[in-house]
Amino acid sequence: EPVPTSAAPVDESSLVAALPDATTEVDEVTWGLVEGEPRTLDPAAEYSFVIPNLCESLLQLQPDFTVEPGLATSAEWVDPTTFVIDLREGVTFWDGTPLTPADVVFSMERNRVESSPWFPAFVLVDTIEQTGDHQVTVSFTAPDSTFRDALSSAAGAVVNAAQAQQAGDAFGTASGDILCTGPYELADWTPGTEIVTTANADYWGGAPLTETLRYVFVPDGTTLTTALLEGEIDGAFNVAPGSRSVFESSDEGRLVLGPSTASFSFGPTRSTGAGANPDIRRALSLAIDREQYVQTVLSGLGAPQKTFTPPFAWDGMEAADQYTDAYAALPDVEFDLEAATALVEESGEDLSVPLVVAIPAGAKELAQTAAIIQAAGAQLGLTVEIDERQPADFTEIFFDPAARESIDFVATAGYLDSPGVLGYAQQFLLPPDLGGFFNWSEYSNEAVTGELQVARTTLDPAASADAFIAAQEVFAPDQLQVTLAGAYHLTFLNDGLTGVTTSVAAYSSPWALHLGAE
Amino acid sequence: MTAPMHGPVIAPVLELDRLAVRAAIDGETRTLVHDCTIRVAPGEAVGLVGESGSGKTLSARAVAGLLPEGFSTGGAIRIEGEDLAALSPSRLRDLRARRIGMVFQSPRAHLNPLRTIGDFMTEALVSVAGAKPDAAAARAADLLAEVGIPDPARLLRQRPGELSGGLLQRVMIASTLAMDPRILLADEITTALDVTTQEEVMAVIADLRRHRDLAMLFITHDLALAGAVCDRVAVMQHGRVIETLRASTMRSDASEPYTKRLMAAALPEEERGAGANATTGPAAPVLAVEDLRKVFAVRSERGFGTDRFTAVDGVGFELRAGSALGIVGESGSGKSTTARIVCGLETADAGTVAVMGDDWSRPARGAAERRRRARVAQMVFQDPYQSLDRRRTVGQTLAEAIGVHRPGLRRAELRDRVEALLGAVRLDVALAERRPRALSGGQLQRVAIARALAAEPEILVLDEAVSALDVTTQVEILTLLDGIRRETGVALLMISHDLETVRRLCDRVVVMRAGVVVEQGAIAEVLDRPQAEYTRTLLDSIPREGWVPRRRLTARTTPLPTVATAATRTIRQGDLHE
Amino acid sequence: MSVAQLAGGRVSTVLRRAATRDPLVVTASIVMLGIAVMAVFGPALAPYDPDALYVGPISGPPTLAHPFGTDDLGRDILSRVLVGAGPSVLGPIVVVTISSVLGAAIAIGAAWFGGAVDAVSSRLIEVLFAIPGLVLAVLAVAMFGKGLLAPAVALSIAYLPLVARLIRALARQELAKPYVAALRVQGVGGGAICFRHLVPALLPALFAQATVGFGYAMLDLAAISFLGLGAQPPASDWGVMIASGQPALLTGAPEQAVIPAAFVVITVLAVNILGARVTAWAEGGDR
Amino acid sequence: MNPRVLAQLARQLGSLALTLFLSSVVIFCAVLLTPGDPVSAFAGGTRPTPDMIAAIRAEHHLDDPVWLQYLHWAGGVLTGDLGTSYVYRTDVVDLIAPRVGITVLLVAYAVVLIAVFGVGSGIVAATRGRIADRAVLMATSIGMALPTFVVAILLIWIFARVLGWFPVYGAGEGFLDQLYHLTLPAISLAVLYIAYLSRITRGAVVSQLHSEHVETARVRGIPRARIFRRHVFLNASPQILAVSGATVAGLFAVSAIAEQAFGIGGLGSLLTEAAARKDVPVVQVISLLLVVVFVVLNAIADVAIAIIDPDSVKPGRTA
Ligand SMILES: Nc1ncnc2c1ncn2[C@@H]1O[C@H](COP(=O)(O)OP(=O)(O)OP(=O)(O)O)[C@@H](O)[C@H]1O
Ligand SMILES: Nc1ncnc2c1ncn2[C@@H]1O[C@H](COP(=O)(O)OP(=O)(O)OP(=O)(O)O)[C@@H](O)[C@H]1O
Ligand SMILES: [Mg+2]
Ligand SMILES: [Mg+2]
Repeated sequence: EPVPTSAAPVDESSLVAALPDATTEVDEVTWGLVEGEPRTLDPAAEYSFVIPNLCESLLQLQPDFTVEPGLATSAEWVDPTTFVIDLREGVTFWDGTPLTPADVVFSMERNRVESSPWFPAFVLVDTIEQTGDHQVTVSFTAPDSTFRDALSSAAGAVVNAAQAQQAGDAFGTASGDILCTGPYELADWTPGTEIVTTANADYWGGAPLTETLRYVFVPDGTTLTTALLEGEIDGAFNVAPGSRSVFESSDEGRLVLGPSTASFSFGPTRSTGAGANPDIRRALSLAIDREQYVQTVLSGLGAPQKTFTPPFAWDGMEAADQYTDAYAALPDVEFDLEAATALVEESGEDLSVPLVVAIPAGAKELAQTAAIIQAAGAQLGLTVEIDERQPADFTEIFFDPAARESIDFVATAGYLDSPGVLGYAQQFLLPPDLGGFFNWSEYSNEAVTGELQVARTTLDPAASADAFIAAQEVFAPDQLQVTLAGAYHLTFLNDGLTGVTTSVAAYSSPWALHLGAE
Repeated sequence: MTAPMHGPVIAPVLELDRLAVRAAIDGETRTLVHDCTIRVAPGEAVGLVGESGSGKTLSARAVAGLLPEGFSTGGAIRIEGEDLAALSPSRLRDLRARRIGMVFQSPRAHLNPLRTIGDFMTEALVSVAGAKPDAAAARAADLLAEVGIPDPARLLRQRPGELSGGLLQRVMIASTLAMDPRILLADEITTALDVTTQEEVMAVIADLRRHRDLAMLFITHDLALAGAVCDRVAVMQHGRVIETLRASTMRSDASEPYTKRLMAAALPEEERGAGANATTGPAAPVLAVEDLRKVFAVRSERGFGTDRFTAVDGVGFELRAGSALGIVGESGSGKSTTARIVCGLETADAGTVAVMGDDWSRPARGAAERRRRARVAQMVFQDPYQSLDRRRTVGQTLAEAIGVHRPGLRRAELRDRVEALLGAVRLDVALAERRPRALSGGQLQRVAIARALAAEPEILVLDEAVSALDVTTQVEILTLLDGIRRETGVALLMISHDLETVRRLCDRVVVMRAGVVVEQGAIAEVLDRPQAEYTRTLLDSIPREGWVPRRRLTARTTPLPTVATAATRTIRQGDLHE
Repeated sequence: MSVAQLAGGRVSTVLRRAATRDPLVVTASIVMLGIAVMAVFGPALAPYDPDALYVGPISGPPTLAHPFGTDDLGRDILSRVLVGAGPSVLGPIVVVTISSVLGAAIAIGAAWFGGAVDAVSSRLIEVLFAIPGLVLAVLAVAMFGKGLLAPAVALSIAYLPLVARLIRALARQELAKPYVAALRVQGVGGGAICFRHLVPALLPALFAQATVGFGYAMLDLAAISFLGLGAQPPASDWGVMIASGQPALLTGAPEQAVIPAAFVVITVLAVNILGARVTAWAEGGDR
Repeated sequence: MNPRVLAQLARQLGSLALTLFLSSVVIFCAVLLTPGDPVSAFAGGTRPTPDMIAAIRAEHHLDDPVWLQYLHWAGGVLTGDLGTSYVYRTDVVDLIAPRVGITVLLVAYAVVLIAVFGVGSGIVAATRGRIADRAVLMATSIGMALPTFVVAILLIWIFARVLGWFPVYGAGEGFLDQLYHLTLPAISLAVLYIAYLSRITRGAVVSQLHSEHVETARVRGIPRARIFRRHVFLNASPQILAVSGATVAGLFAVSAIAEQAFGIGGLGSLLTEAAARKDVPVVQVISLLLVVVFVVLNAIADVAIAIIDPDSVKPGRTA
């Protein structure tokens, strides 16, 4: 049955990674955070769109996902296990104290604990030492091809050591303070209401044109939409794709589509049950029409994606062409109900046991995704139940095995915050002790493990890419994540404003550095 | 009263000329008052009597403009010759405000509980007559003094909730005087009061009429009272005034059969206690009460904590088999409490209740014991409607009462027994199918008595069992009870505040006041040769032929102020014009 | 009008009389009947599978094929509303049943035994009364997770004091009436007084309170679903439908939220109208 | 002051303290019964190491016996230490304090609307004849069936899509701007209660209009307006006051919905958010706060009633 498509198709080449730099100052810009109020601004604890404007990383991620110098003027491998970082001179924290190698060492050490979300980037690190007035040297137990690019994410963010130690547990929270070097400084945080940041006049890269950048928390997508349409809020990322039509017809501002690494997918949560069976996953994948999915869930603001590693992740990398070719060689995602039904029959699974898909409460796109999975399952004779969990309970899925026991799949929207192809592969495919933190189905393939290890420890981009591609050929058909679609990075911005990073790089780079009036 | 003061040709203060009152209820119009013709001359008091529901209240309310929504009147109402129907609304309101004073049965409900007496007294003076607040307050105090209230200044600051019913009724009366009305409409103003207070209030009214030349339309159930305080008495039945009689000679003048029946019921001819003959032969006491005491915890006047209130204190009496004992006394004297202790509805704090040798001082424990006692003592309550479960038919109620004592009865036997009981209280068997709502007060009380008889008890406790009924029905029930006593030999414990009732039925009487027995003995002894001062007061307060209400409690010491009555003022104005 | 009259084949006359006498109540009864039919036969009446995607266009407007339009996943809103009637009505019924039964039991116990039992249960009720229903429901969700059950149980507890207060007062009033004393004096046992006389006397008021409670429970449960704490998608519960249809208000497809909201409002309205009548009847019966 | 009123005040205070104590126990226990480990909530978003777990347990007295935990908590609340948010890791006071103002303003605004339109329409229904009565009855029937969130989304729809007279997002800055911003939320909050209070007012006024003391005033020729003010409305006010305590307290709870719908960072939205994030200390404190509001408002209403009508606390039979 043909489904009328309401949303116009998007030409991928028209995606905008950044708006032209602003030329005129503005007093104040109000930015909406649909993710809600951050729990903390500590870059080592959580990520939010507030942090990258406050606490810079050693390398600066560009809107097109290339990596440029940041706080470090250079950060290079001097030998296969030694990585030297030369710091920019004359950089000061907001309070005027100069940035020192000690601060960098301190900041990086903070990520070397297992509880840090950036721990995976540091697993191969042996020591981090100050080796000069403006130099820090990191030595490794093995070469790490992902490390340099990772430093452009919050993994490479630098905070003031003395202040952080002094603040202790309260560091980064509304009652504690934070001290960084970024283009904006934290002025005020009223919990529940707003975070106010002001332009850092002494920023090494030149002060931003926006005097005050105020963040407000609007966890409800519809509320955010109205606020943006009314002009009560000047801009926001990740606005609801479902509101595309009203955004596009707004005379208050414009919807900017940017390239992204974001994707919607679902994957198994335990080693038993039908979810752990690749045949079932393949069958579900075959039973979901991706074009229709993009239309329904993303209002056309995205595109089908063949595997969990999104193409934009390697767009700025040296071996980009190799990856692109390999991606092109992957089979297209198909919609084939007959094949799917056959797969389910072959799988030998007990179809009477319902499959449970967990989604976070309040996420409209994921609720729709779950309904689509459910409908697909129904067509295959699979009963799919939806388990919508409050944010706290949903987060637990990722850290507490007990929380995963009653579910088969978890549907998520994920993104990669810095260039690199290994992120998902390592986490989903390797044994847990090698970094496979989300390998809950206990996927284990010697060849894949071997190639991925090689890819990580080979500093030569081309060789590393070869290894990854070899592994990808093996693991892609197993659909450890059934990737449903890649989504564009959506930014809505008031008409008078410009200079914002509008690609997914906004998660890691000071995206408001050039923000101001047109 | 005296003849009109101002010449022979004077318009009546109030004239109801073939007054009809119609009500539009649920779309249909019913005529509730058909033909009420009453004339009240200046200074004259006319009593309005008649059975319940005959339209007395509606007639008075029609005059005051207080008919409910949807009611309309026919005929004419004239006040001092002015036909109310012809007046503009504002003129009408003014006329009513200035010429009529109305006093109701329940003064407590008719006073705003949230405002002080002072507010109430001065409100009309200030807002209608335009008096200055200070002057109004002074006048209010004067008026209160006039109705015999001892400390008017203090009373003005109090609220209705702090005052007794008698005081409130006097306040009501005083307040109506504020505008110098020509006529007082009094609707059963003493029904809720006990006899001594009733006498007080009537004495106040008599004084006022004397001093102010005030006319009065006096609605009451009590024929004796009407006869004693009014000049003429109008008798109403089924919405019609059927005859109007001179009060002094009404017994002989009555011509209508209904009036005669009413007189016979309400004005007993020196008839001695019906139970007097039962005093012969001392039978064994079925019930002996000794030194009974009951203390209630009540929330204290100050608002904090509780006070102890002794409701019954050292009460003792005996009830002999087959005899009838009356307990009389003013309201709150502890009569009901005593009865409730006897029936196990309340626990005595001290003293003993012995029934046929058993100790009943504590309420029965367990269902079996309760049933056993139920076969000995039964009770009939004041409000017949409230004492029946309104959801059950008469038959069901009686069947349940029978079933308690004879669980195994077959249905046919049960029906026979129900019919027998109905017969015993002289009710039609057909009534067994009805629910309480569909019965009259007298019928309901018969059902309650039948229910009590179901257990074939030795003792029947009657707590004000006839007070709520109208006089004719009262007599019927009392006669019925006397008959039952004779037939079944059940002993009656009869509680009442009405000495006449007790005199009709009982052979012995206990007089109570404030929880204490002041006097007891044979009916003839106590009622004809009272020893206690209190008993004497009680007896004197009962309206009867030739009775003149007297002030007993708060005799006025200062002379009454000379008041300008509407009449005298009219004359003075007349003088000026001349 | 009596049942006999109705049975006597004069149903139409009686109905016509009722309709002219009290058209509002008759309308409300018809609405309630309709809702009841939907609640029971909704799944059978639904023209489409309520969970089937793309039976129509995404966020399609009302058409002949889809009188209420289609939602953001191309599902038929009419079918979802029909199927949603069951769970939407079940929740309030659960709340009203639990709160009425428990509340009445506690209240009657308190009134019957008095003293310490009364003091303790009254205090308990006071405490429960002090915690707003919505808060209790949110607490319950925080404790036991989302879904209809936790909030329904929480609301039952939250409404319990309302029932208990009313019934306790009425039970005390009833117990103070002379007919109860008369029954005692007759030797009728406590159980018989309680179940043959007291409980029937309280039933009309309890029923009246239940209708009021039903309306409130419906609103509260829908609100909880709206907050994302109640019934979960894909349940076609009306509250969930309103919540998930809300974004479409902005994109010009108001029917997705407005239609289920209208059903909630109409149901509550009908229940309230009937409730008012039942209450009047219950109070009238006291006289 | 009347000693009875004082006594009422004292009784209120005693019962208030007891209710607060008991409900604090209930609230405390409710959250204890929550399945799942508070530690993981506290460490939410990160993988806690055993050391961290131990530290968290020690810091929050999680290993103490329950009653001791309660005492810690209650003691803290009494001394102004409301605990630490699991999620924000800041003092709960700092989370709550900045939000109280806006919620209070929102509720106050709604209360004004309710008082004006609820009481006003109730009086109109009771006094302005059958047609007015019917109309108000009709309106209030619908009002009583309109849940806050439905009103909210309808208002947003109408004002965001069609009219645009009032903002539909946020709380605004500065008093007037805040009032402007809170207009729609306050309306959505008030509608149901306006209907409810209108019913109560109508009932109370009608019963007073038909009361005997008003008849007395009428026979005495007191002007209508004066009768209404001094005898009808004054006497009806205790009945209206009696429900107002619970009504206003209810508004505080329901404000969660209005706040969520209109994107206002108040107490209610914090409560829902905290419940979703299992932020136990925050949920506890806000619940307790709402109970305090309820109990205090009810006590105030009772005392107000006692002042208007000292006889409502008449000495007499106890129990
Ligand atoms: N508001 C009313 N609506 C309908 N009928 C009424 C109303 N008020 C009185 N009646 C009826 O009008 C008739 C006369 O009533 P009214 O109150 O005048 O009697 P009454 O003589 O004062 O009786 P009682 O001695 O019991 O006071 C009665 O049948 C009564 O039922
Ligand atoms: N349960 C109770 N608690 C407190 N006080 C009570 C209680 N029952 C009765 N009283 C008080 O005890 C006193 C005696 O009451 P009781 O009912 O025995 O008087 P009574 O003589 O029957 O009066 P009435 O003629 O008015 O019926 C009254 O002042 C009454 O207020
Ligand atoms: Mg009368
Ligand atoms: Mg008595």
